[in-house]
Amino acid sequence: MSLTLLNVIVAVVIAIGFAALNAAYLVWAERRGAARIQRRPGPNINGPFGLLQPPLDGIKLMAKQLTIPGGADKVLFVAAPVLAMFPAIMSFVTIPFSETIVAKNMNVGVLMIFAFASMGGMSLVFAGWSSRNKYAMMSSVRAVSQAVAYEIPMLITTITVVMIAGSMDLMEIVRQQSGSILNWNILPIFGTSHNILMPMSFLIFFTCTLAETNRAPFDLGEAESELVAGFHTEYGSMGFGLFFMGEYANIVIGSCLTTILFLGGWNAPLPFLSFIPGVFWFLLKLYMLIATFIWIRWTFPRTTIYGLLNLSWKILIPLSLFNLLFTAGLMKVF
Amino acid sequence: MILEKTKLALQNLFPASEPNEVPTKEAGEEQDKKIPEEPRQNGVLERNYAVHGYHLDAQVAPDQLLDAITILDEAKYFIESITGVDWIKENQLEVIYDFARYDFDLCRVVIRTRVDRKKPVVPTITGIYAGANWHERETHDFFGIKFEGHPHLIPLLLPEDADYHPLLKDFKA
Amino acid sequence: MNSPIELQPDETFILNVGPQHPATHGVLRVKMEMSGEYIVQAETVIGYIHRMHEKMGEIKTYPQFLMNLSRMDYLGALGYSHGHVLLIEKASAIEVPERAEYIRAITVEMNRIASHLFWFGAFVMDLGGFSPLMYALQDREHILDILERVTGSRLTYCYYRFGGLYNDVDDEFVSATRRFIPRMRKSLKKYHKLVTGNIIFRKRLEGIAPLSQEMCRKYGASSAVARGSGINFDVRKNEPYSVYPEFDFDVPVFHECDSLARYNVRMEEMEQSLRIIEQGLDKLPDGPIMPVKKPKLIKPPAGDYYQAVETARGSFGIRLVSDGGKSPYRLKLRSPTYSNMHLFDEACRGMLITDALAFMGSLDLVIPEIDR
Amino acid sequence: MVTYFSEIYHGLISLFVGMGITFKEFFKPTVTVSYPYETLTMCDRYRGHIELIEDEEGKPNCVVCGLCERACPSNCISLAGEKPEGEKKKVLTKYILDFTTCSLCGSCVESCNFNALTFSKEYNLASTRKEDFIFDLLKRLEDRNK
Repeated sequence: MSLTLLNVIVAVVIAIGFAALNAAYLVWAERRGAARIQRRPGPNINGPFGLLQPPLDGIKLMAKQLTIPGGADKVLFVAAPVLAMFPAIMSFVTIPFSETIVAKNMNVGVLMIFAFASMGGMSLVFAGWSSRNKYAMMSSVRAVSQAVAYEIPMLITTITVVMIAGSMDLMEIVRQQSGSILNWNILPIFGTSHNILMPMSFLIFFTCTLAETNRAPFDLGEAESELVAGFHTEYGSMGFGLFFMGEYANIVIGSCLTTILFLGGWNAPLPFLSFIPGVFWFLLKLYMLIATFIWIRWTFPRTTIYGLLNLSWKILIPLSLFNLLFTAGLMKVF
Repeated sequence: MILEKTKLALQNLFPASEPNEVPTKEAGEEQDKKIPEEPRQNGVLERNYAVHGYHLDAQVAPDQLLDAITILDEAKYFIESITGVDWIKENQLEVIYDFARYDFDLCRVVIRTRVDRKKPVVPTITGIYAGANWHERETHDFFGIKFEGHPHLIPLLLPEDADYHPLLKDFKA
Repeated sequence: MNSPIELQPDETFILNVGPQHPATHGVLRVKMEMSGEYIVQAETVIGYIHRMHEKMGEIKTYPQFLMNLSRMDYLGALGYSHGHVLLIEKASAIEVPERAEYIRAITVEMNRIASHLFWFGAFVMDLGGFSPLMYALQDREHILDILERVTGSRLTYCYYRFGGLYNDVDDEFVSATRRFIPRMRKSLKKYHKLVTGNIIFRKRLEGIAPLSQEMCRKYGASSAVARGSGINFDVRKNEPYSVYPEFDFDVPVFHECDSLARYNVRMEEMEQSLRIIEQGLDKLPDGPIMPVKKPKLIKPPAGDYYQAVETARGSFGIRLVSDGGKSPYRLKLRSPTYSNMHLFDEACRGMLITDALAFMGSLDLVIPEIDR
Repeated sequence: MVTYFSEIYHGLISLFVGMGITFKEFFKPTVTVSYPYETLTMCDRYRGHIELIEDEEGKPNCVVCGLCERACPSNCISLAGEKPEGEKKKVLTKYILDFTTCSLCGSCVESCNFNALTFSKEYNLASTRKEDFIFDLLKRLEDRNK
């Protein structure tokens, strides 16, 4: 019993470390990537390739004073950034990086991740509400409608996958996709699903992940050309840093989930490549997805709030509902 | 031609002075030079476009202003700008309204009106051209000319507590 | 728990956009009365960087005022200088050599492209896309390099003189400009693919902020604001000046009246400017760049003079009231964005703040030019 | 219904086209100059602050006619000279440029008939003190000749 407890504690610590490290270095990767796209060098002064930039930024942020605006709700104002980071880290606990590397597998892993993901929206509302700033307030109102609008198609699409797998256990979902690339859920016909609409579900899920993590082109929460900096307008110092890290941690979670649900998790794309450890494949897929996130951010302009809601309610939700019915029908037939 | 039409319409504002204006129009260059020396009579002049850059030059009394602007509005002119000139020697302030056209019927019209320097009040034209709002506020900033009936005559370019008018010739910084 | 935002009894609140807001491109402030995300009323407050150029015009002599014009609009400075020199040359009857006029036209058009490129980048950045700004700046750098070799500065050129130019262009300028034209055409294709065709971009602009022709007329709008509303008005065509009648170019007019139309007008204008530059280089005559009898003391005869030119931002007018002295009696600068920005208060009523700021971007604002 | 789907289709295509462009740009070389580490040479006509031109003996060409002072729109030039005994020409004793108000228009250089002024190519000018920008051009000339 005590051994299991120790196991869990160590795993949680590793999860936190992984999340924090990722969050810090994804900032670096994003800045380098954006710079390459725009034909600049990006951060390259501190350390080789600018690799010391994130820790130095962290030190700088920590050294700054945390100002709380007059008339702000102090408890919520301080709680909001912590709340932004916390659910993302907790979600790592149940994510299987390979057959063996998993902190605590649960048979309702999907449910747990979505439960924590919904909490992320709360932090934005708290931050916006407590800042006593009109821009922040408007941003948090947007964040709520955005979260509501995008959780629905995301969940419906996930239900489709769960239906095919017949389990909410993340490991079970991955195991069913083992074999080769042909068995991955993203592919039509061949995959375990035999469903021609699977690429579409992948796109829907990916779009929703973008929106859920408040990434461009759906970063309406912070829309800097309209709302200055949105919900974190009044945050400086590490409060801002935590929001920043929380955003990247959420991206990692979103990409992990996409990898597990659609890209076969730790499975090698071709059977003869399976001598390479599963964790390598998992991280490869994960970082390719994250690179896509960055790539998209530096390509597109931002949508508007009504454009975003239209996309969700008029396109994504009908399509995902149709997808769900279609899959259910297929499973009944075959 | 719009030029003739506008000129006729504007001349109708000055029934008596019309005969006097005909020679000035033909005289052209030499007449222009005299203008600063002797106060000009209200009336419509046709200017040499190649030299002055505009076609019609109408000086009206402040109470005729709205009629003149209405004529231009009906003829679909657009407002270029409003500005003032301080004629300190004659103890007068001049307000200049520039109008031009969007179509290819080239015609630039200048409407001027002169008011006493001590009591500079002209009617606002914001009722006719909404875009005159900022131009009038700017002219009020710089010259202290009051536009009667202006909805929001507070400093625009100058600080909100400015009580000086920098473009007046007797302004000392 | 205290309430962070106190709503007015009628449930509207005042939102202060600016003077330090990322979307206002400088120190412009818009007081907006908001109902949720909708604008009930807006009042634009300008004048934060007012420098009283008109008073400076009265104090300085004519040649001393030359460099002020490029401080008005730092993105399209040459167009404004062009208006100024044309006016003084007209008033004091100075003949300008043909070569000088051609070089002026070429450099003004280059400057127009540079200005539009910056607008393009900043506009897309207003809509949240950052990379197009960097691509646009790369192309703009090329223009600035070419102009720097000729004029000696990159932004506030003081290049035109009464009667001609500060110094002549060389063959290197001609060949560099010729190399630039195909490069720019290629870049424009890239921009159209990357931005114009983008569905997010189109959705944000289509049908947003319609401006009627009547409204444009009442406010005296010009440039793309008027041309995007179906008004075929370009001073270069309507009131030809300099050597523009010699060039074969079109004035792009779009009838949709929305923000996308204004965007399209400017993108198309860059192509047309390239055409003008190409023709100008072909026709560039040899000869002096200053008149043989260099005008020493500029003293225009007493009178009232007006000159309008089409700058990158619209119809720029400059009025000179001369008393025959060494410096102007009165110099009035009619800046185009002043009129274009004035529209905003009325046009943005009932708009979402998102759309209103996109609309503001489509007006192509340069604040020093409004404030003068 | 058809427009609904065609819009989704074309919208998606346009997004992928845009991503294709940024993908291509990703592999192109950088175009920026990392400024403090590498610098560009200024072009011949670059207009920096003004500098006095010297003759063969290292003395300034200036004859203290004061044209530059008068041409300057912002009154940032002040100069003084004296006529030593037995000499025909005036000799420059003081040439102060107040760079804080200079707008780099070049009127002074243009007005000079004696080839005494030129533009420097210096652009690395930054300081936290205003006094650092009041240049004594005569002293600069002497320093240059050392």
